[in-house]
Amino acid sequence: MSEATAPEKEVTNVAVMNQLPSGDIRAESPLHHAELDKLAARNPRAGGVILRELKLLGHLTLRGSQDNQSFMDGCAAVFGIALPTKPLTSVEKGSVSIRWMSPDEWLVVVPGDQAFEIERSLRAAIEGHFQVVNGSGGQTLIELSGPNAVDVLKKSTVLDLHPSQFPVGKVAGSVFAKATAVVRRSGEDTWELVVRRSFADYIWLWLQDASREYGLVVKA
Amino acid sequence: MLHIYCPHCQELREEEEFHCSGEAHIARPLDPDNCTDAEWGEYIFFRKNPRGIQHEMWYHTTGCRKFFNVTRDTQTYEIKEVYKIGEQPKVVAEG
Amino acid sequence: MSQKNRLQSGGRVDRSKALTFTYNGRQYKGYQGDSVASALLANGVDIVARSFKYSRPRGIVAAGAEEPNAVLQLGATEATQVPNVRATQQELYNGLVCSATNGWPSVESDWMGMMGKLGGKMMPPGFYYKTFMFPQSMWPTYEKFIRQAAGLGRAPKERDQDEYDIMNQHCDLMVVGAGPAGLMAALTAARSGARVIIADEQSEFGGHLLSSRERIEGKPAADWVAGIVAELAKMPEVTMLPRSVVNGYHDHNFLTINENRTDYMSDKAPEGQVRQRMHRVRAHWVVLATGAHERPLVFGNNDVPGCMVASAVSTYINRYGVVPGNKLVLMTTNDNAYQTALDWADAGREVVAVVDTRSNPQGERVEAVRKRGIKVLTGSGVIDVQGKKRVSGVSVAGLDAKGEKVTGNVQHLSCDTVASSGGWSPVVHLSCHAGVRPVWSDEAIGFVPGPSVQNQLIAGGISGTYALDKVLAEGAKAGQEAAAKLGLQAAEVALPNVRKVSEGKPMALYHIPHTKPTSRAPKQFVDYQNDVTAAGIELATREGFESIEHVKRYTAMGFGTDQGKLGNINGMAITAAVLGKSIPETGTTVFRPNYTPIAFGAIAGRNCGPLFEPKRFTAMHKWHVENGAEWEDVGQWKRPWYYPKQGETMQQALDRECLATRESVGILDASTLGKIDIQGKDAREFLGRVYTNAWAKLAVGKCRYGLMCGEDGMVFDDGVTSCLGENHFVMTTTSGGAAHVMEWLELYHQTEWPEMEVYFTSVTDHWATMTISGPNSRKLLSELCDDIDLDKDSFKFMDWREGTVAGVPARVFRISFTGELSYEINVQANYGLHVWEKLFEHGAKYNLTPYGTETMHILRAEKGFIIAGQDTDGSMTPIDLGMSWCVSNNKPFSYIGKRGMAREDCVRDHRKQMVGLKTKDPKVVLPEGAQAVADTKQPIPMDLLGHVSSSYWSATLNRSIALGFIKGGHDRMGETVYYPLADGRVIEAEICSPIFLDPKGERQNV
Amino acid sequence: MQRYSGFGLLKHSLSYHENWQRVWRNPTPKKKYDVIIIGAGGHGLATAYYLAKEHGITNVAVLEKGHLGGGNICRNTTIVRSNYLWDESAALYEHSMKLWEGLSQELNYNQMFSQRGVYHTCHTLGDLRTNERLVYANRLQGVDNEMVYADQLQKEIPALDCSKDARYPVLGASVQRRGGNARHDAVAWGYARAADALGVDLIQNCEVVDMEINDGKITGVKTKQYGVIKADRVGCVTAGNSGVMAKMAGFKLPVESHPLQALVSEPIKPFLDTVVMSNHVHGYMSQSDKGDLVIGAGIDGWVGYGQRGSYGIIEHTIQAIVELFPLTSRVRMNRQWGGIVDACPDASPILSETPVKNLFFNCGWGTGGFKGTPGSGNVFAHTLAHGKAHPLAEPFSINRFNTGALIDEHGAAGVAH
Ligand SMILES: Cc1cc2nc3c(=O)[nH]c(=O)nc-3n(C[C@H](O)[C@H](O)[C@H](O)COP(=O)(O)OP(=O)(O)OC[C@H]3O[C@@H](n4cnc5c(N)ncnc54)[C@H](O)[C@@H]3O)c2cc1C
Ligand SMILES: NC(=O)c1ccc[n+]([C@@H]2O[C@H](COP(=O)([O-])OP(=O)(O)OC[C@H]3O[C@@H](n4cnc5c(N)ncnc54)[C@H](O)[C@@H]3O)[C@@H](O)[C@H]2O)c1
Ligand SMILES: Cc1cc2nc3c(=O)[nH]c(=O)nc-3n(C[C@H](O)[C@H](O)[C@H](O)COP(=O)(O)O)c2cc1C
Ligand SMILES: [Zn+2]
Repeated sequence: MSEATAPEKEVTNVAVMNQLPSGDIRAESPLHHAELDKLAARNPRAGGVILRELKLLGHLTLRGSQDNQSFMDGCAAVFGIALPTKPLTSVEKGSVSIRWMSPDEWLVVVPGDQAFEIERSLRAAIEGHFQVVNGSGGQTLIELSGPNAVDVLKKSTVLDLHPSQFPVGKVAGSVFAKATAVVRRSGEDTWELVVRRSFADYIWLWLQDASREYGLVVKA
Repeated sequence: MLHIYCPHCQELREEEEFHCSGEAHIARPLDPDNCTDAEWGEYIFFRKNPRGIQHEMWYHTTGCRKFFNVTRDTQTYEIKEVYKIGEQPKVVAEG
Repeated sequence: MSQKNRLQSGGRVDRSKALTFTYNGRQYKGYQGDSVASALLANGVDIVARSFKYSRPRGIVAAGAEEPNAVLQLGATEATQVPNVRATQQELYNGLVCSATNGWPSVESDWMGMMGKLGGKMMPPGFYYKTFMFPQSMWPTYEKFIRQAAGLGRAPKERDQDEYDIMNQHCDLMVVGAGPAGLMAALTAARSGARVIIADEQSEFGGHLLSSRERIEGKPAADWVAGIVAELAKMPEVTMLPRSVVNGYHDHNFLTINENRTDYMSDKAPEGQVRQRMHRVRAHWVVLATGAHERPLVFGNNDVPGCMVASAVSTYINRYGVVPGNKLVLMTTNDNAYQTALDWADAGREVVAVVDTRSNPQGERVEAVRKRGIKVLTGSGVIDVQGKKRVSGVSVAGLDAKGEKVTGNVQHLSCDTVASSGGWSPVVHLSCHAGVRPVWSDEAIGFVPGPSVQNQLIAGGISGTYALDKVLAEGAKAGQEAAAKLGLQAAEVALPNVRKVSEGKPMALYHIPHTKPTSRAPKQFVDYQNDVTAAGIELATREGFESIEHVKRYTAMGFGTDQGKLGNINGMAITAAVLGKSIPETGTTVFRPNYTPIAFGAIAGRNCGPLFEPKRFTAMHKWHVENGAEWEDVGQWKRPWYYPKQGETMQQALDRECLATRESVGILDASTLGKIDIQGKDAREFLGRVYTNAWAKLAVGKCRYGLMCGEDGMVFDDGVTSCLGENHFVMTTTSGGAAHVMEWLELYHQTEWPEMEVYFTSVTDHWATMTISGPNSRKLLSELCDDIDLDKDSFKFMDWREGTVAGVPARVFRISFTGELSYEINVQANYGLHVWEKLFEHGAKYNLTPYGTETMHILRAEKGFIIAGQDTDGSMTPIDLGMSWCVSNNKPFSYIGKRGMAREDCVRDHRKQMVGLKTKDPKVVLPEGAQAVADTKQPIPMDLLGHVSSSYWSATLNRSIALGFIKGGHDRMGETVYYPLADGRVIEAEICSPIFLDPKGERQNV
Repeated sequence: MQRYSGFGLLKHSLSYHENWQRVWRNPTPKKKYDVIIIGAGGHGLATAYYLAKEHGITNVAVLEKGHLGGGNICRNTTIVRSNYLWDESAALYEHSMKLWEGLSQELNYNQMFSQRGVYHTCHTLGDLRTNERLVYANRLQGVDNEMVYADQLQKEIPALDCSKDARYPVLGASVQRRGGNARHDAVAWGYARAADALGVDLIQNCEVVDMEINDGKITGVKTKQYGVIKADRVGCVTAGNSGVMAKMAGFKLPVESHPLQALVSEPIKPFLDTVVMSNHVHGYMSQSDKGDLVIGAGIDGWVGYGQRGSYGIIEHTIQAIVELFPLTSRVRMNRQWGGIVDACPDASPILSETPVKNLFFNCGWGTGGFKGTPGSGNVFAHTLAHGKAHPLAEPFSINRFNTGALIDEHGAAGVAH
């Protein structure tokens, strides 16, 4: 690994690091205490809210100026799709999804084992001022679906989730109960939450509590 | 509960998502070392605190994490305009 | 007891569903659809309360939210007690248990009432300000009695088991009130395509129409309501919330609604259901269609049970099928209330007379009453009521044309019920919540909403419009206007057909005069709940409490749980009259949330108990739990505090943890430290501006400690920042300060120095951080890491390296907070637990010992390292902390804090400075917080030299150590100071260097 | 001044209470006064009273834009205590505390000053440290204060949840037993009545809209209703409006005006016999003599002159109260309101000379000035009488924001109170 990063440093003056072990080492997602697998195995099948953790994905925070052509082009080249520049939108291509977070910030979610490669490619492709940070260990994705998913979200976040205001593909960072989350509507009745690792347990407790009246189904 | 338009997210959002960081347009003196104690005190502590039109800075804490400016009536709490850092307000107090 | 006042038919109660309930320990029957009040009245229960001050018996006077008297204790079990439930708002359910809240031994025969009679005369408004002062020492005793007498219901003694929640809503239009105006507004807007929420506090939509005998489109009004409700229910964009009080209307069209989801049907929410839900609504437009409350008139003994508001009497008859008495006298200033006489007569009971304060009433309803052969006494008023526990008769007298004086003879009428109407007060409450004052309307004889800066419309009774055809039209118009403002094509809605009733002009009268001056007349109540009388208001103004706000506060008018819904306007009118002013000149007091009281639990929602605030966990949390950690709350983090072994005291555990670390190796979960990834060509310069020390020369692969100050030069955070690449740094912050520091950096970057090329991203949660510390830490690390040269000259103190630890890629920082050889291992957090466990597998032979925050604090204190937030309190400069080594004066840029530290007071002598403290008796540990003095004999207040900020037993040194502040301390090494304790002991200590162990720093450099 | 007593009440009841005297006159202002006090809040009225009583200066007017006692004095949660951290503040607040003890008798107006104890609960080790530090300092400053720990605390306050499984368990509390509450309105009215009796003119509905300043010296104030009223010295005691007043005088203050909200439950039977405040979970509560639970929390983070704030603060406060006192879950909230508090960066007040000669400001009491009312009035009267700061007031000059000699009481002031 050390060797792998050496040339990068010279190019970018930034330390790039493959943070994934090569061997067969168990990884624990932020929600591992919840033992969702076990719950999934013995959960009832019906319920108004269905929860699934999309775990151990690669999360890259990307910061750069939209005026930096090299940055925009480089990203487009690496992802095969341009960064969304319209506020509060997201784009998806294959296994890559990109969320607009701010005029100069995007959250890119990729398969866990691709984060490093993508970071390297970005650094190779882009000139000028920008930042890529691998934050894969620091957050996780929770998917909520089902007819009452939106009700649970209304108990948890102050966003207006009406389809006219929050169409499929929209992304918004907001408060989530007393923590925060990045909410994205990934389908008519499907939502993705990006939550921080240290808050994951709290959010899990909250979701269980808030969805009790509708019935919560955990999917592996 | 204020409803605040974030000029970066380009929509109205709830107050819970923001943090007010006080009076806007207070520039850091360019040469602090040559400021008198009184000038420095003025910069860090003394405020206009108007009853009426005030320009203030807000931070979109849980959203885009950008600071921006708001012109708000501190009496009615009406928000008159929002504008980005570096821009000037259009609505200003009379006199 | 039978339901002696229940009519055979009529009303909206379901006589096939009989319900049993208990009031004051006795069982009664009522029906599905009853309110507790209607059921009590059906059963002939007259007394529901004793008044607060005079302990007079009180009955039900109103039928809705404005009821001041019927305030009951509800609840069948201890955990489900609810104090102060208004009987008029509580729906009856089977098994409901309630009781009156005042009265001893019972409301029926109350001993305090005797006291009230004797003492009542001595209790004018504000009497408590004038007495209970002597002797001074007796006040606590007086107060105890006052307190026992005060208060209505009581809090439960067992915990509430119910669930509450909060839901955020957004809509185009929020309609408050589902009377005819609200329904029309909602319908029109909804048909125009708006997203609508309509809420009403009552169990059913319909407002006044539920208790009215008016007809719409030739059908009973309730049928028309049912039709509209059915249509609204089918519209997907309409949310209907019955049993939902809009309790607050805040700025920027934010409203809160308390939806009662189960307490209309049981004490405790059925399993799996939420008892109450608060809706937090953000509406683009709001239509207030909250109607109006009828005003009773103020006259002598108007609080005797049996005195009621006229429209309430009609409501009990028409909506609940209950006639609350046998013989009615109705007093009115307007035509509208004649309907009550008609309703009463239709119910088959006797109307003794209608007493009209006007000399020549002539409207349609008046004629109808006359036609029925009911006696109408014009130009007259009821000046006094007879009866103790129930009205037995009234005195009626002729009045002058203005209603200011009694003119004619006084005649006696016997009756058991007195209904009165002084006209209607628009329900303007919500319109005032966001700071708008209502304005007086002569036409409506009432206050109507003032102009609002919010997107707000009004319709119906709230605007002083009462004729049903106009109410419906205003509703439709409001709906259309809202739709148009929302940019929708407003739907045309046909106005339903209603018959117009011609009405005579009402009279503006509030207070019925008596033959005696008000001060000597029988008590004329204005605010029942607080026993405020007309005489009391007059007295208050006479004493100089002339502003209406003074009157309110001096008399407590409007302070009750009903917030003066019934009494305020009368009280204002009386005040105005005494001062010779108009009502608008006198003005109103301020209506504020809540419209009606709301349970704390409902407002708190789920954010209680385990969900009160997030508990933040690190990746190794599970291990800490399994290994018996005790916890320290640090911000929202749960951090291991120490790890006691079976039978160990805390101190024993700490000694063991400290010694293990100093002698071999200990391990700390340091993941909670804030971490910020900083990239960009100006990153280094930026660091130089936000830290007090120099960063220009920090080489790649190196780490440096920095202090952060505010512009005032006071330290607020600290941490180590490492240079990962020429343009790449990772900054650490205190666990509690992470978010603040992040915002701080963004603030300066975005607002002061946007030209600097630098980005910040938080990586706090991404890295799991474990610190192994102690002489064997290198050995331990070498067992798990073979790709970093750990040689002391290759991987030096304050260096970092990238490598692999336990198979996981890691950044290892050779920094030390303990003064020992230490490595801080950072791995991607998903692998944190794995690496942690591997360290333990290999560490067993070195007695690898987990330590918590407390041991960390001891170890660092032995080295004299500060903890920002413990040793600092926002009033210390780096110099005060003895850290001038961490302040650079040669940086070209005047970094944050530099100018602040140079202010006059920050550079003076004798500032409190951080020093070490050694107690004379090494076994004695100074308490943290203790204050130093130079001389214990000085009188109090003493000259305090400074406090102890950190103090511990050091197992390593086998003595106590402490850090603390002493005025001018840096120049007072070796001097003795004294710490007087609470128990009279004095601890003597010597001022010394804060570095107790290894002052040369050799241990960390091995 | 007509003396109040139980006997008097009895006497008046025989004449149907028809002969009570006015508590204060309603005079029209004179052309000129020795001293004008702007703002008839608690502090302004107390200042006037002590000027007349202790300094014999009775040619004094208190100008009030609304009705007297209608500002923060009538909307505060009435917590009185003196356990502040720094010597300067402890001395000032303790001076006030001593005046509280005996104030009912001095003013012949029952202040309902009830020394039922004020507890600061501690939920973290940091809280404990802060409070223990306070206790040690206070005892040597002559201010009573002591620590009680969880088991004992549970006995002293049965309704408080001291169980270990709370999110932030209560570890202990500092308690000042001489602390407590007083009846807010009684304070304003008691001082007003006593000042009026000594000859002070209380002018209500008289708004100061400008200051008459010549050669850097104040000579009078301009009012909306009565034009210019002259004065030799002017004391500005306008709490939340102080920034606006400073602007009239041509300077700025290190003060921002924020909404501070409070709320009451419906009145209930005795539930809580003391005052409990928690800086950590952010709420405080006491029960008034009328039975309502009086509750407050922190300020809104933005400047606001509307006497109202955001609902989020109310929610957060009630969560804290239910967390501390779970038995309140079914108790109901009756009313909420707000005041405008003039907060200083160091959470300490300003009692000071100003850049304008003969113009003095007493402000910046922020969230905690009710307790300071008697002391502030007393010290400020001295300042106005002598034309220079009372020794207890000296450290509280505006100049400290230039020199850096701040008196940072955030730790002791905590949430707002
Ligand atoms: C919700 C709340 C809770 C609080 N709780 C506590 C507590 O528990 N304990 C505690 O110690 N403190 C508390 N405080 C703080 C305390 O109320 C204030 O610090 C203190 O009352 C301020 O002093 P004052 O009474 O003189 O101010 P105010 O009563 O506000 O007096 C200022 C007066 O100046 C008048 N005025 C302003 N401008 C002009 C003008 N241009 N012309 C004429 N008159 C003018 C105003 O109308 C007002 O009457 C609380 C405050 C609030 C709002
Ligand atoms: N003089 C008269 O002739 C006279 C006087 C008064 C009323 N009326 C009749 O009253 C009706 C007036 O119609 P309207 O629609 O304006 O009023 P309404 O009284 O019929 O309806 C208002 C509704 O608003 C609800 N409400 C009030 N405040 C609320 C709150 N904060 N939260 C939730 N719900 C709340 C009430 O419970 C009520 O159901 C007409 O039918 C009219 O004929 C007539
Ligand atoms: C200590 C205290 C107790 C109060 N108790 C009550 C109460 O029991 N009922 C009530 O309606 N208001 C109560 N209030 C609030 C006042 O009604 C009023 O809201 C407050 O004085 C602010 O004035 P404003 O609302 O008119 O602006 C209380 C206020 C204080 C300061
Ligand atoms: Zn934004």
